[in-house]
Amino acid sequence: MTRYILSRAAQALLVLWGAFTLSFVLLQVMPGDAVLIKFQDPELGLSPQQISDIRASYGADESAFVQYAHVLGRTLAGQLGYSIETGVPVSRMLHAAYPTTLRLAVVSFGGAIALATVFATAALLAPLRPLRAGLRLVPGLASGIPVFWLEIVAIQLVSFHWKLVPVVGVSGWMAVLLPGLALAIPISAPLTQVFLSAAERVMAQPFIDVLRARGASPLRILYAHVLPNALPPTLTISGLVFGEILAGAVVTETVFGLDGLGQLAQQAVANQDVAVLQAIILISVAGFVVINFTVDALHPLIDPRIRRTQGGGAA
Amino acid sequence: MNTVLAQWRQRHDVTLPRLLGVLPVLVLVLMALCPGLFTGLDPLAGQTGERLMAPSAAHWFGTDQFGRDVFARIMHGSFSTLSAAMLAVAISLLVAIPLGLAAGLGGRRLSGAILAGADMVLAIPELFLSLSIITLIGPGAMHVAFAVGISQVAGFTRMIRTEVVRVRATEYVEAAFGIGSTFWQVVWRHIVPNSLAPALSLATLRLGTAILAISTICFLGYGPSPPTPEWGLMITEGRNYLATAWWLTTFPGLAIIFSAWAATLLSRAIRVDP
Amino acid sequence: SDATPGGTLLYLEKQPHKNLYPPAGGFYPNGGILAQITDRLTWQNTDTLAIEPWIATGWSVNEDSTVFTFTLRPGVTFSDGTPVDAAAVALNYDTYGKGNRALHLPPSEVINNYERSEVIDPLTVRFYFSKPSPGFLQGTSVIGSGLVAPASLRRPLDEWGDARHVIGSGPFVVRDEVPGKSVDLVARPDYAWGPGQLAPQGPGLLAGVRIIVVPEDSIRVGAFIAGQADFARAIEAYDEEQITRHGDTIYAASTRGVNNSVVFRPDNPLVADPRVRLALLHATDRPDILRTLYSPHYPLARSVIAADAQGFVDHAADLTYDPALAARLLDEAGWTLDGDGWRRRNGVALALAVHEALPQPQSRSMLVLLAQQWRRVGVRLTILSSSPAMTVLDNLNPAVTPLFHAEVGRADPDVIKSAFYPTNRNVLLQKGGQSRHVDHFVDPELNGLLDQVASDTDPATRLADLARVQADILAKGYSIPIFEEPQVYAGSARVHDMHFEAVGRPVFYRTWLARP
Amino acid sequence: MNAALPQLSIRDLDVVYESRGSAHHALKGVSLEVRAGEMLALVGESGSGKSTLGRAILGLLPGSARIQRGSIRVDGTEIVGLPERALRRIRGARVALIPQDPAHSLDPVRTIGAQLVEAVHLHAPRANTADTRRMLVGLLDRVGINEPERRLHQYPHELSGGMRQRVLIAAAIAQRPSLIVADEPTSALDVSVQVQIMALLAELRHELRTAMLFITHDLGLASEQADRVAVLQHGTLCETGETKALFANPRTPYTRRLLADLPLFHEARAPRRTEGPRENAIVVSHLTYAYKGAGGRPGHKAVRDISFNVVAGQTHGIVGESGSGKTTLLRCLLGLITPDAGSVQILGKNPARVEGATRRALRRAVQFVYQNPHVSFDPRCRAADILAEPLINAGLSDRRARATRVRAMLERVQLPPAVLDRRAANMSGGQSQRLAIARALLCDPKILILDEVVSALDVSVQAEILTLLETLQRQLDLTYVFVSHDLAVVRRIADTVSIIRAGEQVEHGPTETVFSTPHDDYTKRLLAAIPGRDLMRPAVLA
Ligand SMILES: Nc1ncnc2c1ncn2[C@@H]1O[C@H](COP(=O)(O)OP(=O)(O)OP(=O)(O)O)[C@@H](O)[C@H]1O
Ligand SMILES: Nc1ncnc2c1ncn2[C@@H]1O[C@H](COP(=O)(O)OP(=O)(O)OP(=O)(O)O)[C@@H](O)[C@H]1O
Ligand SMILES: [Mg+2]
Ligand SMILES: [Mg+2]
Repeated sequence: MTRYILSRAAQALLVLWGAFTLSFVLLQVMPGDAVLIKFQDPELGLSPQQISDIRASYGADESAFVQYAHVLGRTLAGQLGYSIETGVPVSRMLHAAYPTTLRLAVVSFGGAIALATVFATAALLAPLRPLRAGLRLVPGLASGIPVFWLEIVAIQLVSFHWKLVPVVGVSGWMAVLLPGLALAIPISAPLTQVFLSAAERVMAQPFIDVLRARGASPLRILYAHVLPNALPPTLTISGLVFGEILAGAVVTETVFGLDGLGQLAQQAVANQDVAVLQAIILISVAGFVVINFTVDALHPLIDPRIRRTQGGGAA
Repeated sequence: MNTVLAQWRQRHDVTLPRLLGVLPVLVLVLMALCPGLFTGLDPLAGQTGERLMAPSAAHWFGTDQFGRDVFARIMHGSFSTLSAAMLAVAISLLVAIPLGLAAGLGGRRLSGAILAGADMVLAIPELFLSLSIITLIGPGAMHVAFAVGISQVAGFTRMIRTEVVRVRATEYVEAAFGIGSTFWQVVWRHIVPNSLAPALSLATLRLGTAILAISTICFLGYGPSPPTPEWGLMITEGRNYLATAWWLTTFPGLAIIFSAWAATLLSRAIRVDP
Repeated sequence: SDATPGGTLLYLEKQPHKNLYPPAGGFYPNGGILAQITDRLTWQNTDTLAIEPWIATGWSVNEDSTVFTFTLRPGVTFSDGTPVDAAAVALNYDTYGKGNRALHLPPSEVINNYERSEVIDPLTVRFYFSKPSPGFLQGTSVIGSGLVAPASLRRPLDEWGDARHVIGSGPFVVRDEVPGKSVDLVARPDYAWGPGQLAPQGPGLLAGVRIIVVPEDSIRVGAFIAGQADFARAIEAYDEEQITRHGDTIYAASTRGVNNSVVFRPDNPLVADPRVRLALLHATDRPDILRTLYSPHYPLARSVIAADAQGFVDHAADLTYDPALAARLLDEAGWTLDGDGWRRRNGVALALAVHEALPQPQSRSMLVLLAQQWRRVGVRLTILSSSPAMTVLDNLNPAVTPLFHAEVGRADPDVIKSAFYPTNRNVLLQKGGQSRHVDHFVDPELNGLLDQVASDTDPATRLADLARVQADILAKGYSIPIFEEPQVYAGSARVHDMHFEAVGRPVFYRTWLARP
Repeated sequence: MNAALPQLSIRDLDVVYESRGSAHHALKGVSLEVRAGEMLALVGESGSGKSTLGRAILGLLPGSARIQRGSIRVDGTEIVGLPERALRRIRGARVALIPQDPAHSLDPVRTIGAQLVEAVHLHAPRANTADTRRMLVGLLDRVGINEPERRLHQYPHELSGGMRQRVLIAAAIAQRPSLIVADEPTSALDVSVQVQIMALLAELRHELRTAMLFITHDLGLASEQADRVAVLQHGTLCETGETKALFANPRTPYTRRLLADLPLFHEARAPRRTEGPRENAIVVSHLTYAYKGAGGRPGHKAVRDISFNVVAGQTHGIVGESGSGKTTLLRCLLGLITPDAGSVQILGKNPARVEGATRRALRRAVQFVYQNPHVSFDPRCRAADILAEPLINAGLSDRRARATRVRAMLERVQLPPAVLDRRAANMSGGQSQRLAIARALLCDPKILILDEVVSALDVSVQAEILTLLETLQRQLDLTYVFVSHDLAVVRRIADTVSIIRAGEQVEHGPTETVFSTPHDDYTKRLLAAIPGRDLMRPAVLA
């Protein structure tokens, strides 16, 4: 078991390192660098000599390899460097930004689960076959809704027209309520789809018939038997959902003007603020790795069949 | 004649729901290829006297701040969006098919290396990746398609490998070896067709994802340059007028939803169950 | 109604501030904060444009404008308690005049030919210049000359991104900031040295100002109209009607500088010929642009600089819409119409590109309209739109962007030099500026004139120089001025006594909020 | 409970499946009765409507099915037309189901205890859980499960197939239903387990006086267990009667055919003409193979030290229960896996050692036919493509020549040419098994390896395929390795036999010797467990 955990951890580190290097390479081949871009801004009115002095002082004119070694070393030491654009330590920016994104993620994920549950129940138990078939098309439709569009419309209606929730000058959970719920709709779509198809496979199994033959009601079969059986495949897309939430955060925070990691990422891309972008990529990769790790660890708790194979015992 | 048709239908398992599933996509393709069939108005030239007019018989979807017809812009915009989405999926398939086949058919090392690479890329959210690529190669419709395509490669590679491995373990592949086929004969006759068929139908599903990703990137401002009609871009430009001219954002949004949904229907219609 | 003190004003800004090093204050979000937290030596009267006392109670200038002596107001302190004395002021100007290499601090664009400072006594400071610097006195009044505590001046440029590091002597103090998102300002209770035009001299009336960044126009305006904020910057023309309809106020503050214009980069061979540039100028239907996109707050440009700027000369007659003339000029220059309606010379199409300028109001729409108009004379204009980083890089390359959408605000004749001089903003991209992509283009004649504007000591001669610069630029077709750019703000009905400094930055010092 | 009154009484039942305009009449005018304590065996070919009837009784017909007319009374209550809510009160309480496949009939993620408690509480919602569990311990003990307390905490996958079926039986009898529908309750189990389960059912039936509808396709089993037998053909009940009488004197031609095709254990292989001594086609000596465990560690030894020879032109039978290693052994013969120890010689060559063209030639000479032919065909391919492939591999590039050979082969395996245009998925089990044999034969093999090729087929089809195999062997001088768990079939077709248990060969030799004088206990047990072992062909057929 420890060997398993160690090998998984090594794998996770490899993925982290790979993503880090990949992002470094990607950002390195970009034309110009953030230092150049920032100080070439005519508003600052610097001379070329001044700019090259500044670049040298940032180490931006070193060879890519030296820079890579430097950045890697610094990151390993736990320092994320300074944002070139704002001059603020990246760690401070992340510290300021993560609560919003975390809250957004919680609201949207929670909302998505609730939506998916209600919806899947309806789609599986609705009285008429055409109705069920029709309901089953809805997640596909929902996954095609562009988040940004949905949110623009939601702001206009909910906040400006009906004046239900303010979108500026609010903080904490209130600030992420509307964006989180809007984001929940497209996030719930893949969850519902995967859950529904898993549930369908479970419902085709003989034991469901046996349960019905014992007089169990459809609702009871769904919650006591189909749900736990269909959960593992649904869990496996958690990593994907996490990615969707992050991507959704970029769009959502841009649309709502929230000060989260997504907004930070979008601005870092726009300004080629390498240190910030790399920190965010590292965080998201770490999140992805941790989530997949957790899901793997959770699987045996939900599905007893996996327990013994993982325990390393005889088959 | 009738029986020939019936035979063809039976052979290809063509049913009414399947045909209906293809219909929306046909409409879209028609829109993209001959927007003139749907509208006679110029998507680029505005009538200064007809600015920001609400939907009416003359302008079904209203007009924008330059007096351009929104319906015409949506019709003409379909080409940009659809061609970019198809290009994106084509690019990802083009790269992913050889990689996926190599990972599925190759030895432990090769397949391990490809999979590890794919995992690293997969760990980075797709949007981050495509945004980074866009910054690298610069904005523009085809560049967005390229960026979205490349950022989907890892996912496709994994998917194709899974299919290849599944097909490789089937009894019919074993049977094909049993009747004396060589490795490449088996690969070509059985593994490639049987693993790519479901992969392709999943690829159609990804067409919808690509449409969304592309319009998101265009919305964030990295798409084709104005005044090109592009749906995501139209939403960006129209949102400033949201309070006064709702039609500028509503209709392009619906167009995106419709095409993503059409892609879903198409993939359902041509689905090959593994 | 009487002014009621207290209350926090909620101010919606379009962009986050980048760096609060005062010389970088030209960027509106930076200036919007600096205008509240820093004082300057002098104040420029917003009606007369005359220079009035502020931290300096008086000053004298020698004959050839190379020596300036200022007498300081006693008892002024920075918010960290250190006095605003001659030594502190000297340190400020040494830094702004010469820059500080070690700390990456660049010199200010409004201070030319600065040599050194001299502390005469604790309340008297003198500045020496190597060449005549007539613009310096006005330069002491601009946002870029805000006085900050020596403690702040010891920080490297990077750290100026954090508003909390900037210690000024202004009526407000930074209490907190969330990077890229919001800045909280609180009034300084012991403040007593406001500029004369804004008397009385006590502390600010507001308890504080909360600046929230809302980049998205629709949300900023929507939230403002929905009553979620008191004040908002960067209101576009199409929203003005909505706002006034709700009983709120539109403030259009003039920026008095170089007009909102489309300028050429003659280094690019496509626009190297003055005939081509002039043709495009006459192919531009500016009134149509204003009618279609803007409001009466946006006056039609009649020269390179605004009508209320110093030294303005009316060139309206040179800025006519005349497509026939445009066509003729293009024909003469060898760009003939092809069968497909586009102009070509030796098989090369006259296809130009310009980047959308994010800070300019409706830049994209304006350029789209411009493209529509130029299309009628057979010229193709592509509007580029991309990340800020890419935009900066592209705009430094005349081969990529033969055109540039520009505007510079400052209420002094020097502003024209700021815009056009190679080592300043260099909007035409002459050789000798920052760009490494410029091959050959340089206009010594124009540069000479600009130098004179910046160094002529006699105000009358300066204005005459300025007139020659305007004529020169327009005659060579370097620029197509479109409109005089205002800074447009929306204020709710609660907001009273709003002031704006000479180039349209809000000053909340005397502002108060009516009780709801 | 009145013994005189039938527990189940069906009158004129018509069930139709409707799909996309077409209707399939699955049951036509079926009438039958089952009395308390009685077992009625419902027999018939696959697709004859047995399960449909069972489901109708439970009110569990799928949405596409419609009861056109007729009545089903359970314990006097009319089922037809009863609302779902009322049906739910009857299901499990008065009619219980024992399903076919114990492996998939229990929820894999919940404990046995939880599932049994649920089964009880569905009909007694206020029952106390602790009491219920105590009751369940007794019940599990009653159905023959050892350590019942511990079992309650276990998950289904921790139990063997037979134990799972016992749990399902316990769940079925927990409410003391008046009728049990058992749909092929033992067909997924090994014969030795089958005997125990059937014995348990018989006991319970007598003890609880429950009526039982026993659905089976195994006439042998029916003949041993049932009080009465009902024969279903294409949805019509063609014959019902007391078991003994019916088997001794079948009245309808259909029943007669069923009985004629039934492989009977005591009928030995017809003596064959021998042509003097021949060489060995297959020599297996001390063969051992272990599947790799997790992380490459040596895992489970699926085959241990097995040796036997097969003489060319003869059939070697391999008999063993599920999981005993039969398929593994065959995979070694085919060279698909390399044995860990011991050796295999096929036609004088070691299949694991040859490479390239020789290997392909050997592969063609040794053909494999799968238990489930459907999955051995590329789902995209039509029969024509499937049959062309071996010919193309052999270098026969002329289309016309290929077509001729394919047609000839179809005739040989008695398939109509019309099938050429169809995919395997659209063929019946018998047809696709013929197709698989045809494909194998097109490789001109010397040896056919047949893995349970008839076990999924109805008796009649089974008989046809066996006859076909015998004919082909004679005509083409083939050597067979024939794997089956059905001793009667093996006895009919094999010259020599190996009995395998848990990877070890417990006995081998000439079929007749092994079956008439078994030495090993396990062989004896297997032989004793054969259902319908004593069934004789009725006089009318002889
Ligand atoms: N859901 C269904 N929809 C349509 N037809 C069905 C359905 N279920 C069964 N049938 C058809 O009804 C007939 C009877 O099926 P049933 O399952 O009752 O047969 P069976 O005797 O139990 O066969 P087996 O021995 O293979 O289990 C078959 O022809 C089958 O194809
Ligand atoms: N690929 C595999 N990996 C690991 N173990 C396997 C594998 N295939 C089979 N086994 C195990 O090897 C043993 C023998 O399996 P095999 O398939 O040879 O049995 P069999 O006699 O053919 O059974 P059946 O009658 O069910 O087909 C079983 O315990 C099985 O679980
Ligand atoms: Mg059945
Ligand atoms: Mg087997």
